[in-house]
Amino acid sequence: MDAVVEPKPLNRTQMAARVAADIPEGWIVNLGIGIPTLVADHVPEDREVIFHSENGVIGVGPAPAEDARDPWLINAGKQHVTLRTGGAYVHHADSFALIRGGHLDLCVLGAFEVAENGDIANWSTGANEKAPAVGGAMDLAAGARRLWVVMEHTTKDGRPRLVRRCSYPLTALGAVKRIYTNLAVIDVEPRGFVVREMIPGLTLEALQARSEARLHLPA
Amino acid sequence: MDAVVEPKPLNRTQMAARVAADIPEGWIVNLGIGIPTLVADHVPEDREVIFHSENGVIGVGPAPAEDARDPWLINAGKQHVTLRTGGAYVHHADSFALIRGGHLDLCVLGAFEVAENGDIANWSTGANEKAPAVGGAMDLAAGARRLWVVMEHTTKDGRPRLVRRCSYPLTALGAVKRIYTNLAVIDVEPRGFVVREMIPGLTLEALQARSEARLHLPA
Amino acid sequence: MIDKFVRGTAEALAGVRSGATILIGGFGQVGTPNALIEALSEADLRDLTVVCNNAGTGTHGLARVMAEGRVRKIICSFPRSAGSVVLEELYKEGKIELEIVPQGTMAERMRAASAGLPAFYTPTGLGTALAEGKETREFDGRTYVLERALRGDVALVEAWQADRWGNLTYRKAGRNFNPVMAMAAELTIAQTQHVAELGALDPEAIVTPGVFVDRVVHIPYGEPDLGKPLY
Amino acid sequence: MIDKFVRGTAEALAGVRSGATILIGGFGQVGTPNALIEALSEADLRDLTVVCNNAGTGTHGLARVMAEGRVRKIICSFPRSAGSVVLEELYKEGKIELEIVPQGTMAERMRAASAGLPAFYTPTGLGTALAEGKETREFDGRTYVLERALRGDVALVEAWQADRWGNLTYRKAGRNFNPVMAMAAELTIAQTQHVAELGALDPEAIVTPGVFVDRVVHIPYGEPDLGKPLY
Repeated sequence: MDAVVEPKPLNRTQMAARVAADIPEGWIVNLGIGIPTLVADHVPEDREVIFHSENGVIGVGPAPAEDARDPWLINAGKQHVTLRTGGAYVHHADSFALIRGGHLDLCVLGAFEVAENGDIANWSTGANEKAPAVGGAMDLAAGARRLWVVMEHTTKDGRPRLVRRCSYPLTALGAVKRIYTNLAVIDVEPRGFVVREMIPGLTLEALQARSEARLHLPA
Repeated sequence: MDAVVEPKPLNRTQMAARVAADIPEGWIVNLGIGIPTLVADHVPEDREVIFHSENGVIGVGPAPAEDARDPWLINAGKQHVTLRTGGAYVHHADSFALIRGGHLDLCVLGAFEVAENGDIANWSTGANEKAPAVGGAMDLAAGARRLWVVMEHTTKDGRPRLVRRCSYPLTALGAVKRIYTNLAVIDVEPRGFVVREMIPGLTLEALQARSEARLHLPA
Repeated sequence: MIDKFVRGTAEALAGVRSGATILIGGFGQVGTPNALIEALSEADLRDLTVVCNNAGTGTHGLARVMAEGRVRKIICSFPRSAGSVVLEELYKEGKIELEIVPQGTMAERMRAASAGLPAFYTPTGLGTALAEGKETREFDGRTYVLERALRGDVALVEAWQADRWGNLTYRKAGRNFNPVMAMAAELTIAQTQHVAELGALDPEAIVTPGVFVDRVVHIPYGEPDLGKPLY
Repeated sequence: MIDKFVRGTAEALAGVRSGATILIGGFGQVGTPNALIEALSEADLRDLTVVCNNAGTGTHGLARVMAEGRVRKIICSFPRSAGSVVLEELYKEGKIELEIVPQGTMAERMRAASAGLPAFYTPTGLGTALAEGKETREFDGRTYVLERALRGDVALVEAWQADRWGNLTYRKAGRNFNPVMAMAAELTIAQTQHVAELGALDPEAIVTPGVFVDRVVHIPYGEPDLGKPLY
């Protein structure tokens, strides 16, 4: 008889590692701020994945040692990075041509909400007290061949982020292809959210209870 | 009493030299095929004019000695050229961004006809027996800050090239600012053709007789 | 002899007028023409429209230009950051106009201007608040947003090397918006770390040909001050 | 390990299908991927649409591809030249479709495709036969022509150096359409004169980053054969 184990949600590192496991060699990948940025640390060095940063860095490498920082080399999150052997620099118009022109195999972003039709909201809470800021989020979401989202399954106060329709201002329409949460991996298909994978011990019912939109099982 | 001299039309070299005299240092200039190409030879070396060629050569220098040709370095007329110290290479989209974006101070083209409203016809005779070919003529005519035309004042059989309306297929509308012919220098102004200069011995009446559109004198 | 070098930032900015649209290069303090921006904050100018990816931090640079009351409108993609207090204050008080543009659309609008194209269609922003009121149109079954070219009266850029013709190279991520802006303004002014003899820059590796540059000022100011992450 | 090198031109063209749109780089024999074009003429393909500035001369290269009956349509700016007999014959006999595009519009249509922009407005061609039937529109008092993006299924380009990631440099006027086309196709195939170790190319001087290139074949064929002036 199996012991009943309390399902243990993934932490940020584990979520990043889970995403990394699905990225094959040779892909051109842009990673957003936050958990997405951690994904690069979990791609083994001998698996050549080319990371792109909006500010024109193609072939972003790992963070440098503190005493080896090059002040001229940062990523879109303004963090010090390195350039991998084989990397190159382009200007902003070419960098976004890369994004918009279908040259990006994958973009991984964080999000406030993803709707079952693939809509994503990740740039604004809609609150007006501060100047809004979008950066490259809309270009990435509309332009990448595949958009994956990595986020906690619910907000800190337990509200679901997998929703029927986004309540926050939209970043792009129908763009998300897959979601990695601390609880599950969910594809976004024409019929809606399809659960591909759950953490051990979690039931579909328990996952559904933490999601607003209906969850499907693979056909 | 002055001797009556028969007016002596400029030859191709003299026409090119006349155009060159009006090009100040620092201008970015594109020269079309034919007489326009000869213009560069008449700009003194110490007057730094930057010649641009559609195929992405910025800072075209004089033709090389026959034994010093670089097969990788040609101009838009497919002639061997050199690169002047300070020159640079760009790709075709940037090369035409330069043309269209208002970065070209001057383009000098040949033409079949120029109309008094500045229309130019220089790419097609309208005859259909051969595949038509336009090259960069339309981009240059529409894009350059100034378009000057250099051409014989009349066709070989004496038909005027300064016309009321072009009869050949158009290259661009209202684009020509000045015309250098073997007989005169003519500005294109809102009121039409304005004669700035004539070869010695030529009368306005004689020039008018060789032109279809009305010629004006400067105000 | 073409010589685009001027002797200082004041001479570099000569003739810039109130009401002008100023494109300012740089991304997160890297490739930012700091000396030209400081000079801008000291010039007697008003009602500027500034196009810049970020909107300044602390009380120096672009933040100072705004604090001096010289800016009527900011066009940018990411104004908000840890130290963007000046912008936040002015915005809250309604003293500055803010046009938020997706970063790629911002780059492309300037690229269109540089190429003489008045408008283009893009997928970015469709169905979002940033495309509200904008024309849309379907091509081959997908809907796109019409965006207009964004041309500057002036561009301020930061180069790594420059020669007297105004040929420019950049350093690593310092390239960013600089080559795009250099091509998209009536008057392009470059601040350069290093001066190169004419002919010393590899013609294959010049990123911004001098034909796009009007003035160059030599400011060997050293490394960019990254401060805190700003994004 | 990413290694985009293939062993020969046949392997380079594997999977190219009849009916495909093929972008071919080069301008006046310089920067022309001759070996790939020869392979194209020998491949069992039909109904190709070829986009290339010129339309071949003599009986080799693109002229041979056309002579073999593989091309349904040519999109180019300057098909006519001293030796363009194959094209002239096919055109006269109505056996090939010819779309003449102003050279800059041709470059820009591919650049738009490379950047994911479906259409743009341009001043070029307004009021001419080449804009007949095209939509026009006024912006700020000037009228422009609407032009559509031109995307290739395949691009054939010629590089000077390439590494295993597909990073490319070009040589002098050999650059021309190549970087634009490399970015504008689903499948980009480069023929390179020289092979560089990964990391040997200066990251500041790479013109086409490898992310835009799918396959590379090493063809140290020597200098371009200019022949007669072709324009």
